[in-house]
Amino acid sequence: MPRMTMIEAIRDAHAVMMEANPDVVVFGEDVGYFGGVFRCTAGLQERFGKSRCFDAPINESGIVGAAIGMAAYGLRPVVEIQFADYVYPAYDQIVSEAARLRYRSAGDFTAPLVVRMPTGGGIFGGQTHSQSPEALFTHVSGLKTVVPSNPYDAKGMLIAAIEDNDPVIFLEPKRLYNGPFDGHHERPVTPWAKHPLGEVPEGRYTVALGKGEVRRAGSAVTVLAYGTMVHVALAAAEDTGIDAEVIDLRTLVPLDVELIEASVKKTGRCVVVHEATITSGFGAELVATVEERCFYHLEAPIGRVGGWDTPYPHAQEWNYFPGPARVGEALKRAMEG
Amino acid sequence: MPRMTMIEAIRDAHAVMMEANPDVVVFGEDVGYFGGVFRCTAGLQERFGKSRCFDAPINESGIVGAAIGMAAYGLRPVVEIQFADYVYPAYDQIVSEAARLRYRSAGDFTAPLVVRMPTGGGIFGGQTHSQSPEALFTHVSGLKTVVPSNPYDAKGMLIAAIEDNDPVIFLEPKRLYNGPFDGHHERPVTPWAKHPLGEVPEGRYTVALGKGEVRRAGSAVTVLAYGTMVHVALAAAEDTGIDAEVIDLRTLVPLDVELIEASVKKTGRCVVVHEATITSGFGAELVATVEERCFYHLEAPIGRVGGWDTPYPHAQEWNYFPGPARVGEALKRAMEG
Amino acid sequence: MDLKLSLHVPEPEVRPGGRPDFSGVKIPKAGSVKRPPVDVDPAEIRDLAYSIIRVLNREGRAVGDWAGSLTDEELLAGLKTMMRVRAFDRRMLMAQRQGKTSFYMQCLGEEAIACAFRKAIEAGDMNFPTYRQAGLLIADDYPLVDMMSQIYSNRRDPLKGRQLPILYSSKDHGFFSISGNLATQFVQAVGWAMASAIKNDTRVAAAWIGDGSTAESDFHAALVFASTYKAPVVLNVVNNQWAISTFQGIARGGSGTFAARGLGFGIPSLRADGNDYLAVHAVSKWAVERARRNLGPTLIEWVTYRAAAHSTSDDPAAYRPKDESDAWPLGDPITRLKNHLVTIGAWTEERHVQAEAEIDAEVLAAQREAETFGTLHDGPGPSVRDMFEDVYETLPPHLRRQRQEAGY
Amino acid sequence: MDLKLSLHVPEPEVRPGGRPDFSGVKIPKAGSVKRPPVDVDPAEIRDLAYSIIRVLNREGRAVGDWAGSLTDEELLAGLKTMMRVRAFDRRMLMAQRQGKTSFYMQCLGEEAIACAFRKAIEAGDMNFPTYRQAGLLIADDYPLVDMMSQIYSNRRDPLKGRQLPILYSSKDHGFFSISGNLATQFVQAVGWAMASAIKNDTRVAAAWIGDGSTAESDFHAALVFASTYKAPVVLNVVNNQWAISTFQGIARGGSGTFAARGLGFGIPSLRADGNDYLAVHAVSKWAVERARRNLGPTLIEWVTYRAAAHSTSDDPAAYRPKDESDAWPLGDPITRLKNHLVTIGAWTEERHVQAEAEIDAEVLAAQREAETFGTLHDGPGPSVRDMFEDVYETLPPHLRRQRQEAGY
Ligand SMILES: Cc1ncc(C[n+]2csc(CCOP(=O)(O)OP(=O)(O)O)c2C)c(N)n1
Ligand SMILES: Cc1ncc(C[n+]2csc(CCOP(=O)(O)OP(=O)(O)O)c2C)c(N)n1
Ligand SMILES: [Mg+2]
Ligand SMILES: [Mg+2]
Repeated sequence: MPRMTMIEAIRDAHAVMMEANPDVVVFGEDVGYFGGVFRCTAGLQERFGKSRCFDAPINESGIVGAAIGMAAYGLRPVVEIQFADYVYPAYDQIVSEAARLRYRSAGDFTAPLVVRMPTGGGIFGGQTHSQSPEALFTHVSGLKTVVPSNPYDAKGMLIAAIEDNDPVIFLEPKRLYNGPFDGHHERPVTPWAKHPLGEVPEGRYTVALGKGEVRRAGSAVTVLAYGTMVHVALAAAEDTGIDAEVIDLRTLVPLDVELIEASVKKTGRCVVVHEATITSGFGAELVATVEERCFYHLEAPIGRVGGWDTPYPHAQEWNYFPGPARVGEALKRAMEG
Repeated sequence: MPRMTMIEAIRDAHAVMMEANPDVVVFGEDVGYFGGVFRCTAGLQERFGKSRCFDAPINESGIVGAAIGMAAYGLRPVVEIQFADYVYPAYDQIVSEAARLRYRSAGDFTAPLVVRMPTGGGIFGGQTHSQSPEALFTHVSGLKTVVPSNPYDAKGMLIAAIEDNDPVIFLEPKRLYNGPFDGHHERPVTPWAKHPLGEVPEGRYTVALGKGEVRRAGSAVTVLAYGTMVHVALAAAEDTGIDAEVIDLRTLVPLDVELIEASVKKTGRCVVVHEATITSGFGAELVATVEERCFYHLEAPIGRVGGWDTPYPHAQEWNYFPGPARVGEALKRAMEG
Repeated sequence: MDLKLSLHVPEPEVRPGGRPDFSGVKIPKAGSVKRPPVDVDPAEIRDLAYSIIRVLNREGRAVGDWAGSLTDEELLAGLKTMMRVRAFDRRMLMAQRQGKTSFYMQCLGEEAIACAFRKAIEAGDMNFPTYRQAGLLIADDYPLVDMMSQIYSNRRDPLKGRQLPILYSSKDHGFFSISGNLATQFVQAVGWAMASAIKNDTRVAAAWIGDGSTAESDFHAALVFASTYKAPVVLNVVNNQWAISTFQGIARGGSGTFAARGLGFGIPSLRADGNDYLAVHAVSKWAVERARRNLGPTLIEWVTYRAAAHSTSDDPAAYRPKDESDAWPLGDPITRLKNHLVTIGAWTEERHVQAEAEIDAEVLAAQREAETFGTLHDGPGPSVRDMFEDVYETLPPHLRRQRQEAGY
Repeated sequence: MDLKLSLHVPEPEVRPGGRPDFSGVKIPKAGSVKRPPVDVDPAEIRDLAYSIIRVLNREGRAVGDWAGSLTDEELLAGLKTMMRVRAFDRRMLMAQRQGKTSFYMQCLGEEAIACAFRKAIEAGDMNFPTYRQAGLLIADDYPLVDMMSQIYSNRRDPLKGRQLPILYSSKDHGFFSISGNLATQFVQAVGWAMASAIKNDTRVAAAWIGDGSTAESDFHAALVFASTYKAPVVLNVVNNQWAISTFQGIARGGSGTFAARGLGFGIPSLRADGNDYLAVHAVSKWAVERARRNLGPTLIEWVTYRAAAHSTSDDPAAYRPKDESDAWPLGDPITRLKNHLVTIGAWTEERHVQAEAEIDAEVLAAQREAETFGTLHDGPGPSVRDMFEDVYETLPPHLRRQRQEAGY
C-alpha cells in the first residue's frame, strides 16, 4: 500500500473526488497555481483545469460565501482557509448561513461544502498560526466538525466530508502534516512513512464521520483526545506507564458518545485533552457528557488538559503547548483521585 | 429611589458615564438620532452632541474595528450591535484584535471598549433575533463576558464595564428589557416597577464584574444561571417546591468560582441552565468547573438545561425555550439522582 | 498647526417637524440617458453611475432609447402584479396587527423593482433576495396561499414554522432562502453565478441588497469576486433612501451614488428609476443579457423610496417627516404605470378600480384559505418534531435524544 | 440561447520559465501628472487614480509639480535610512537562516514607501502598519536593538516573546501593534482618526494594507467609515504586485487600479510611484495636509514590486520568473535616489560605498548587542510568568491558578 504524509493523503482525497465527481471544485488563497502554502492542493489545477481549482482573493467571507452559493447551485465546493486563525472573517457565513440553510429553507436549499483549515500549534507560528478554534464550531448546530490525526483518516474523512450533504469543518493539525508529533519536541521527528497509519489505500474509501477509534486499549483511565493530542496522549501513557485507553474522537460533532461511555464505564476514570484554550473549550463539553452519562462509574474527577487561557505565545510555545508531561500529570492525578 | 426598566437603566448608565467622562463615545446602527431600536441610547445624541453619540453604517466589523482604533487613541467607546445575532461579522475584530491587543503589544496599546448587544429569545424573533452567543466569547482569552439579569445590575455593570480597561462583551437579555420574565409566557408580564431590582439609584455606582449573586438561598440543589434564566430558575424552584439555591452568575468570564464552589459543596447537587444551544454552551464549562472542584461532594449528576441543538425556530418558540417546566424537571432529576 | 479637527456626521436634510425637501435629488429627464450596447467597455459608461435612467415621462409617455422592451399586454400584466403585491402587503399588515402573526415587512412604493426584474429573467435563473422582493415570487405566480402560510407559520408553511414571517424560500421559483443577516446573500449570488459558469450552464444569478446594507462587508466580497471571475450576475442595490431610521447618507458617505461603488471594480454600473416599471424592465434586461452573454456582472442602483415603516416594529414618524413619502419626486410605481397605460389607451380608470376590487377579492380568498391551515397562535402549527428535522440531512443521535427529551 | 457561460480566472502574463513582461504596465513620464490643490473636489481628479505620479526621471532629475518637497540633506538622510532598512533586512534574514529566530519578512524593493511617508507625518500621528513597513520605525530612529530583540524573542524583547518576529509595536513612535490578521488595522486606523476628530485634536492617522489584502472586507469597512465621517486618515495601499503566490490581478479583478477603489466612495484617490522617494514624500505630504486640514481621507496606491520572497517560508521561484524583479520597470528605490543625489552633485559613488560599509557595521553592532540578550532558542528568554500577563489588565483568578499549575 502506498505510504503518504498527511499532506499527500489530503491532496489525494481531493484528486480522487475531483476525478469521481465533476461537481467538486476547490479554491482558496494560493491554492490554485501554487497548490496551497502547505501544498495540500498541489497539482490539482494542472490536472483538473482552472475552473475546478483556482486562487481566490484574500477574503475568507467571500470564499465561504461564494462556496455556499456554489453548493446551493449543486456543486460540492471544498475550500481552504489558509490557517484556522483566519477563519473569523468567514464566521458569519459559516454560522449564520452554511449551518442554517437546510433548516431555514426546510431542505429547499442545502450547503454541502467542506471548509478545510490547518489548525494547532507546535510550529512557532505565534498567535496567528497556531489556534485551535474547534469549540467555536461545535457550539453551532448544523455543522459537523472533524479533526483527523493521521494520513489514513485524513484521506478517508475528507472523502466522507466531501460526500456528506451537510457543511463540514475539517480541521487539519498542521503539526501532523509531515509526521506524527507526540509533543516531545526535543526529539527528532518520525516521518509518516514509518507509521502504520501512514499506509493509505489508493482510490476511494471513507472513514465514517461520527465514529471515534480506540488508539490504545487500556483499563486504568480513558483519555479523550483528537488531532495532535492523540499522539501526545499515547506518549503520556507510555511515559507514565499508566494503562490508559486512548480514544481518538476524530469527529467532535456528531460525537461518538457510545464509544466514550463504554470506555469510561470500564475504566472509571477520564482525562480530556486538547490544544485549544481550556475555558469553554471542547473539553468542557466532553467533561459534561461524561459526567452526565458515567456519573455513577467515576472514581475520580475528570481531568482536563488544554492550552492556557492566553493568546498563543511565540517564544513560550513549549510552555504553552499541553505536552506529554502535562498530560502525564493529569493521568497520575486521575489515578490518585 | 427611582424605578427603571432595564432599558432605562442602560440608558442612564450611558448618560452617567458620558457626563462623567468626555472620552466616552457611543455609536452603532440606529443609536444616534433615533436612540436605538430598543431605545437604549435615546436622548444621548441630543444631550451630548453628534460627535459623542452617532449612527453608524451597517457594518458590524467596522463598528467594532473603529471602536478599537478609538480605544487605542484613548477614548472609551461603547458600541451597540443591534442584535447579538448580528455580531458574527465583527467576530474577527473582537477575537483577533480587541481581545489580544494588550497581550500582543505588551500593554503598549489597549482596547477598553464595551460591545453591547440584546440577546436571547422569547420574543418570537426567529433565528436571527433570538440567539445567545455567550459561549463564543467565553472561549476567547482577553475578553470579559457579562450578562445582567435586572435593571440594578444592568446599570451598575455597564458602568463597571465602561470603566474597565479590558474589552467587555455586554449581553442584554432583551426579554428582560421591560420586566422580569420567568418563562411563564402564558401569564401576564410583571413590569420592573413592581420588582425590587427595578429600584435603581441615580448617578454613578458599580456592580463589580466577576462577582455572582445568590438570588434565592436554598439547601437542596444549586442552580447556576444568568440573564433570563435566573428568573426561570426562580420560577422552577417555586413551581416544584424544591429548595434550590439560585445563583445569578452575572459575569461569565472571569467566573465567580468561589461562590459556585461554596454553594455546590453545601447542597451536593447542581443544575446549570442557559438559553443557548446545549452542545459546547457555557453550561459545559460550568459543569466541568463544578465537576473538578466539587467532585467528592456531588450526590447526583449535574443537570444541564439549554436550548436544543437546532437553530432558534419561530413558531415552536415555547417548545424551544428552556422554560420553568424543563428546568423543574431537571431539578427533580437532580434531587432523585 | 492651529486648525482643530472635527467629526463630520452626515444628516438628512429634514427631520420630523421639517418640510420634506428632495430638491437635492437631481432627476434627469425621462429618455435622456443613452442605452449603450451590452458589450460596451465599462470605462466608457462611468457617467451612467451618476445619472438616472428613466423611461416614463410626466405625460405618461415612454420615451428614449430604453423604451419599448415590453408589449402593452405585458405592461398590463405588470400593473396587475404590482397591484397584487400591494394588496397582499395591505392584507398581511392587517393580519399582523390582528395578532395572526408576529411580524411583517412591506415593500410599499418599491413594487416595480422586483416585479419588472422578474420579467427580465428566465426560469432557472436564481435570485438571492432580501426581505423586500416579495414581488419576485408574486410576479412568478408563486401561490399566495403558500406565502401566507409561511407568514402564519401554520401547518401548511413550506418552511415548517422555522422562519420569521416573509423570509420565504423557493428554489422552483428561482428565489433563494432569505436570510435575516444582511448582505450575506450578495456574495452567495456571485458564487452561484460562478458555479453556473464553471458548469458551462446558461443560467444567471441576481443579487439583491438595500442601500444601508451596502455598507456591510459582504457587499465588498461580492464585488471583488464578481469582478475577478466576471461572474454572470446582476448586482441590484435597492436604494429606498432609508435603513430603518438611518438615512442613506450614512451608508453612502461622500460618494455621489451607490452605483458608483461598482466603478472601482471596473463593473458597469447603472442607476435607474426604480419607480418606473418600464425603466426597471429595460435596464434589467440589459444587465441580464450581459450576464448571459458571459460579459460579466452589472451593478444597478434602483432609486426608490421606502414609503412605509421599516417593519411592523418600526414607526418612521420618529425620524422623518410624516409626509416625506408624498413629496418623493419619482412618484408611485403603480400610479405611474397606470397613467401610462391610460395615456396610451390600453387601460381606463374604471377598469383599474374594477381590477383593484378583483385583486383584493383574490388576495382575501387566498387569506381565507391560508387561515384554514391555522395562524401563528391559532390552530395546531408545525409539529415540534419538525423543530428537530433538517438541522442535518439525517437526525444525529444527540438530536434524537433531545427530541425524546422534548417528548416527541 | 446557445452561448455557454465559462469561468474567467485571471492569470499573470508570465509564469516560471517565461520571460518577464511588464510591457502592460503603463508608466507616465515623470513630472507629467499635475498637483491639484489639497482642497480640490475629488470628482475633478478621478484621473489621478489611473495614472502614476512620478518625480524622478530617467536622468535622475526631479521634475514636475510634485518635485521639491525635500531639501538635499533630507534626501540624503532618506537615502541612508533606506540603506539601513535594507541592511537590517539582510542581517535578519541571515539570522533566521542561522536558526536564531523562527521567521522573517523583508521589504526589499519597497523601502522608499515607509521611509519617505514617515517624513511626511509628525510626532503624535499614528500609523496602522502591516508587516512591510519596518521603515516607519527605522526612519523614526526606533532602536534597531529593540527591533532585533523582538525578532529574537529575547529577554529584551519589548513584546515579551509573545509575538511572531517583526510584528512590532511602538506607541511612542506612532506605530500601532501589527496584527497577523490581514486588513483589520485598516478600519482601526479610521477609528483612531475619528477619535482625533471627536477630540478636536490635530493628529492624523495612516492606514496600511497590501494589494492582496484590499480584497478583505475590512478594507471596505474602512472606506465606508472614512468616507462617511470624513476621517483624517491617509489610506495607503502598497501594491507590490504579489500576495504570496497570487498576482495582483486576483484582488484587483476587472478594475484598472487599486486606487480606483476609492472613487466609488468619493475619496480622492491617487496612484504614485512607490520606488521614487521624492514622489512618495510629496504625495504623502499632500494627503497628510488634507487630513490635517479636516478635508478628510485620501487613498493612495503605491506602485512597487516585492523583490524578495513573501517571507522566509516562501520560495517565489515556484510561481514567478526568477528574474522578474530585475525587469520591474520602476527600478530600485535606493539606486534611484542615489543616482538622483549623484546627478545633482550632492553625493558620489565613493561616499555611497563608504556609507554602505558604515551602515552595515552599525547594523552588525546592533545585532551583536541584541544577541547579548539572547536569541529564540539560545539563552533565557522572556519568562513563563510573562506568558500569563497582559491577557487582562490584572491577572484574574483562573489565570493565577493556571500559572501556578504551570509552576510559576
Ligand atoms: C448583519 C445585520 N446587521 C443588522 C441587522 C438589522 N437590520 C435589519 S434591516 C436593517 C436596515 C437595512 O436597511 P437597507 O439595507 O437600506 O434595506 P431596507 O430595509 O431599506 O430595504 C438593519 C440594520 C441585520 N438584519 N443584519
Ligand atoms: C485574514 C488573513 N487571511 C490570510 C492570511 C495569510 N496571508 C498572510 S500575508 C498574505 C498575502 C498578503 O498579500 P498583500 O496584501 O499583497 O501583502 P504583501 O505580502 O504583498 O505585502 C496572506 C494571504 C492572513 N495573515 N490573514
Ligand atoms: Mg434602505
Ligand atoms: Mg502584495
